[in-house]
Amino acid sequence: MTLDTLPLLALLAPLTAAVLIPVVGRHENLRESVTLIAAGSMVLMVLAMLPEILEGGRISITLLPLLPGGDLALRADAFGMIFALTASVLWLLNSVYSIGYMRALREHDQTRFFFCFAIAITAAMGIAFSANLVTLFVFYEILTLITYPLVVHVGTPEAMQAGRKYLAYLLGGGICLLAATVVTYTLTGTTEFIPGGFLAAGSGTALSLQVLFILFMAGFVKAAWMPFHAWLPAAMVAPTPVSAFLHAVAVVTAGVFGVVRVAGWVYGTDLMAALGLGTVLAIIASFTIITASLFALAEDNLKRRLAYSTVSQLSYILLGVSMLSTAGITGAMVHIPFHAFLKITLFFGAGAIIVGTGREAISDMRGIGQKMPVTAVMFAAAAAGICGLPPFCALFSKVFLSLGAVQAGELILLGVIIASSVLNVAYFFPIIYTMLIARPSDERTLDGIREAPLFMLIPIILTVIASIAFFFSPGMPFLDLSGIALAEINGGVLP
Amino acid sequence: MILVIDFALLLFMIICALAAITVKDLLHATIILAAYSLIMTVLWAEMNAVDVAFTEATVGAGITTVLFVAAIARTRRRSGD
Amino acid sequence: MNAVIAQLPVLILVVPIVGALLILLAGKVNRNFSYPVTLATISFQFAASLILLSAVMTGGTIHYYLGGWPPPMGIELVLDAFNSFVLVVILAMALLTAVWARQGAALDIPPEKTVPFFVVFQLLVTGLCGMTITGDIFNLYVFVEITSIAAYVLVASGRGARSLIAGFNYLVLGSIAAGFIVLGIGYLYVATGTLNMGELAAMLPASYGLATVHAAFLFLMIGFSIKVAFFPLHLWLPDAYTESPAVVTILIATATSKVTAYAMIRVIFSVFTPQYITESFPVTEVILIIAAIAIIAGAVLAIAQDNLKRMLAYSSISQMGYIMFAIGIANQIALEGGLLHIMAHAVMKGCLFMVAGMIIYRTGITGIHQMSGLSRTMPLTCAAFALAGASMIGIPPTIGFMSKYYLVLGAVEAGQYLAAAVLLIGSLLAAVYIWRVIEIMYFGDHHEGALHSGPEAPLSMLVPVLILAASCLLLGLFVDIPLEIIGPAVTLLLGGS
Amino acid sequence: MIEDLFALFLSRYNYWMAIILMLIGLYALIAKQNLVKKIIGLNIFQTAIFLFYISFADVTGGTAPIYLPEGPGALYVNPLPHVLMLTAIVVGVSITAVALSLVVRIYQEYKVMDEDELLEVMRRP
Amino acid sequence: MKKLALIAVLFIGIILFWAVEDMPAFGDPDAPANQYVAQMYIERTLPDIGIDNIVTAILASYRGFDTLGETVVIFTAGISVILLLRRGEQL
Amino acid sequence: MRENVVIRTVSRLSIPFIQLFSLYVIVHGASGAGGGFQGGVVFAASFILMLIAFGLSGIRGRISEKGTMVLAATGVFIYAGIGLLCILFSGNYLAYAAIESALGIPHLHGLLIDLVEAGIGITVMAVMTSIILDFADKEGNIRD
Repeated sequence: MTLDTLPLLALLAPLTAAVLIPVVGRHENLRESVTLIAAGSMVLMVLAMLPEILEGGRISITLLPLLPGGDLALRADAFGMIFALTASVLWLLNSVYSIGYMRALREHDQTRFFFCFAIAITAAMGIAFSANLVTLFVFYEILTLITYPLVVHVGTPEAMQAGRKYLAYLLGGGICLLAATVVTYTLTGTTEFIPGGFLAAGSGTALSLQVLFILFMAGFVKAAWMPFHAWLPAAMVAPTPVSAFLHAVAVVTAGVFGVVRVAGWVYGTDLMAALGLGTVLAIIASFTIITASLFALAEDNLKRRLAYSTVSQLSYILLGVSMLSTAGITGAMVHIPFHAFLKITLFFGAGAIIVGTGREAISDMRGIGQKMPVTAVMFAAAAAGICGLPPFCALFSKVFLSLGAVQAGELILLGVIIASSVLNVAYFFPIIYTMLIARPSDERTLDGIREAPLFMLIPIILTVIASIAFFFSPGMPFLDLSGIALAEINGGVLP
Repeated sequence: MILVIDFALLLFMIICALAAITVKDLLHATIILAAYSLIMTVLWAEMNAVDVAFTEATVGAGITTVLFVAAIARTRRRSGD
Repeated sequence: MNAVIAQLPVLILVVPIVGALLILLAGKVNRNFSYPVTLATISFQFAASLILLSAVMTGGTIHYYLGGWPPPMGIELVLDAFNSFVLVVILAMALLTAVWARQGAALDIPPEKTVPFFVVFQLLVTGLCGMTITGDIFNLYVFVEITSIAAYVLVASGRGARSLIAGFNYLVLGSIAAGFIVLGIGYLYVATGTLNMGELAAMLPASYGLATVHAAFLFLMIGFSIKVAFFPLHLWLPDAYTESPAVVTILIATATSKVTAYAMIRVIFSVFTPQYITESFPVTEVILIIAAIAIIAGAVLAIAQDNLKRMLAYSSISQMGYIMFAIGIANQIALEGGLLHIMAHAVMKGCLFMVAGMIIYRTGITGIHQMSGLSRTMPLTCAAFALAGASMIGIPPTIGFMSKYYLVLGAVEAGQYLAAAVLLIGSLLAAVYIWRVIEIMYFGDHHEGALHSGPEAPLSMLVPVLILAASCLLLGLFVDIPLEIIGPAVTLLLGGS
Repeated sequence: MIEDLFALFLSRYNYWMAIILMLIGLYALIAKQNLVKKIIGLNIFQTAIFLFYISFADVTGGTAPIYLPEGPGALYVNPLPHVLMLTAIVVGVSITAVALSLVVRIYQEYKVMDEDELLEVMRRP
Repeated sequence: MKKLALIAVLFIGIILFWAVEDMPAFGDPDAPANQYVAQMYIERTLPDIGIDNIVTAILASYRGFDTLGETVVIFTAGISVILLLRRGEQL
Repeated sequence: MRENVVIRTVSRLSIPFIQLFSLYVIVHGASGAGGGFQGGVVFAASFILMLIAFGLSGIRGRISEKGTMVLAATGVFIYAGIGLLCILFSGNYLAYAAIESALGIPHLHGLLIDLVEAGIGITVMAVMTSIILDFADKEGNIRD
């Protein structure tokens, strides 16, 4: 077993699980073991690749000659590693959590649920490791389709409606991505990601390259940038582990991952700057950050508020890229894992509250912190983390982003970051207050509320611990990885 | 001379064709069609296509007509148009 | 052995003709004997087609002079990369359909009619093979007629009396089409004095300016367009696909329409030339516009249907638009996509129609709205539908995606951005009509699902469906294998060596 | 001028007549409601196409393509279209037979023979 | 329907009449149709096959495969009519 | 029924001649106008005449629906078989010259063509008869 096959094996682990899950579907424990073993071994495989990557190496493997413009090829590099590491670790935790959640709520069709989950994570890993646009597109579409059954899992008319919306946006985006891929191939004859980009100013007219970028952005509608975000709050009808998966592990993250990939490995910062695409991106990102935060303020449903929070937070990454400066891009890259760890905690907490109380509206949550202390405290910690408070890792990404804004001389962007941080506090603090400090008008309503099962609590605690750990050791591994990735893009200069 | 006969035959054929698709009685239409085929036979024989003419005489004017008559016998003789 | 292989081009046609007679005679002894003979004959054809394909790929184009008379006096059979590929595809489909028909035929065909049914079925397959490999344009017409008559009758042979009307309408339009084809052939003969396709391609350029040649082109195009059911000449198709027996729908939707499309491409590119349609008689733009309308209109009409088979029928109209699209673009990549789509569409439509037939077989349901929760009682069938449906939408890495990718790539390369956009919108519309079914099957109301508790369809029906569903995926992943054949085929069509 | 037109007419009139017959047949095939009428139209259409073929096979002064005593040297009309049309005639009668049997079956099932009535039947659930 | 038919017929008619203008004159022995292959048949039938009727020679030998196909067409028609019309199981 | 007497008598007299004529047409195909189709159709015409004159019940003994398709198959088989025979004599399909040279008999061409024409004739005759029998209703009427 050489290093080369590791990316493939990391994909095959969940895929094998996906094949086995329907086979052993009748025996719940066996089925869950399959999921956990696959998740665990996937984490191990990704970790096994880490040393090589940290030394600045790359691991490439070509699976199949697929199409002109791109074989089905995998390549693990530093940036892909950031996503892969985040996704694989969080999938492991999410699996543990899902088992607790699904069993506690006695959900139907659990086999289908875990089957789709396994394939979805395969696709997410494929996106992380894709070596070219075609491979990226292939896994992107698989991810879209396979998360659909997860989104509509409950099967109510409302869920079906949301599912249709989800599919319409994401398939539409997929079409645009395909078009963008094809056009890129026609312009350059390749779609292989090259650090610093392979599109050159001479590949096409400036206008065509600008239009192509818009096409790419439309393709990455998964990033939920406004005004094409509507699918994400709608998808909140899904079970909480799915929401966690959408927001933190794979889907939205995959969207922003794609944007960063295209910016750094297709266009390159110089071309982006020359074409004025940074400005376009900055406008989109700023608009999204502010508007989504305002939307979040107005939302009473906990999960939907978190959804808008995601929309807002992930645009930080776009914002970072738009600065086209070293610090900005670093901030963007590390914000992917840091945000993911914190946001998944929030969703886990929301899910635990649903399991423990059955409540989804924030106004109904007065005083539940008394009965569910662990959940509530962890939720509060993660919320504080997202707002950028120490000792949580998101502080670093925000610092880097602010630094980047200064570096780029765009004080407006700095203003956006600061304004949004204020808004973050504004929409998170009431939740914390309601849960921990406020008292319900009638104490009896809290009767019968119990802490969520252990299977759900452990992941929550672990993610919080992880985000604190990343605060104290920011370099390992994400900041280092982003440094390497940045060096690749910029041609070797470490920040 | 032959030209005139030729032309007359062709003209007559067109009349037959128009009649065949306009008369309301299907049996009549069939018989007119048979006549059309027979004229066609004559025309082809005159154009030296003897084999084809022979075939048209037996198949077109013969078997086809019988088939039509048999089918009309089992369905309806009147036609709306 | 070599002597046998040398005679295979004709044996692949004559053995099934004799086979059809044997089916009749065997069926006279005992009605149940006719099916095994059919299966054996089609298996032989399939095996022969594989041998021929490998022979063509290693040894180049095969010419077979019937009666030992070299063209232009005699008729020749020509096997090149293009048609041996099509031959393998349609015979594979015919074989799977025949396997499916073991129990599937009983669904619509009364037992006392099985013998003539299988005779006509075999004759249809034979006619298709003949259309594929003949190198003489009038011989092509003869095989078109064998195919057509068999197809009219098979469509009309359903239990439901409506199939008769569908069959009659098919016959009327098909006969008009056949008439136009004969006329076109006549004009070609008038212009050149030969009927051999190869010679026509060589001699026609001298008279490209003549109205006669243009008329020949137009008539052949109109004729074949009716037979393929290119929009807006598709009027016969929805009824024919919906009302005909399930087996027949599968065969016609996969094999017949593909071979007819093949014949059309053959006529455009190997009798006429790419130069003709781009320079002498520039029609590519028109074809492209019609194809775009077909793609969109077919898909929109499909969305409006509730009957599953009818929905798939309209989807076929839309999908055949993709092939027409490839003709309209007429560059290497787009044509590769078009030929790939011939295979892709055969595989996925075969799978989808088989599933539709199996649902009728087990539950009697035809309406999409009634299929809620079907995935519980027929999980494998529905999974096959989902996979083939995903291919139809064009989800990577299925074969349906590959062909569409090539088509889009070809369109972009030709600078036809608008056309590429139409293609992509078409696949989005495909998502709408396919997804509606998947949604109802998998996430529909579970209470109704308990009503029809029919188990999975029998194994002889399930196996072909699963093979086809798996092919949707595997052919997509290993798309370079068919492309190794398609690449040279397209080069051949575009006039290279 | 008039002579030219007349010459043109003389050299083409067979084709023209064949085309007119074709169009009559085609019209009946599409527009006539009665199914048997449609088949009659089909027959006219096909026969007209045959006439077209036979017309261009004709050679002024030629004889039927059966060897005269002088053998291949004599002037014969073109035999090839004759062969093609023999095939086509047989195909035509086959189609007619199938079409008529369909009509008989349709009549047995629905007791109607007109297209608009059939459309009515098709629309019925 | 009638209007549609008229338009279709008119369209086809225009193509047909347009095409006729470029066709060789009726009875022209030098037309390509009457020259190339046709002359070959006329010259070669006697030495090759040795029968008098050129049409039969082409029908049964040179283009014998067409004729086989047409026999199959007839056979198909026969079996088709049985499939459609005949009651019971007699074949 | 009474006016049928004339028809029946005339039919009885003419049917053998029609059939003889059809055989002549088939055989004459090589040298003059005629051939398999025409002969086959003429032969079928004799059966049609029979059908008209005697009705379906009247001809039960002479021709039956059951045998027709076997006969038709035989005709096709003769044709296809001769072609296959050519392959057996290591020529191309339908290459009569292969049989000629293999058997060493010159001028077999004409004979083989006659055989082929006979095959066509049998098929045409059988199929046409079969079709007409199917079209005739139970009483054998093909008239109003």
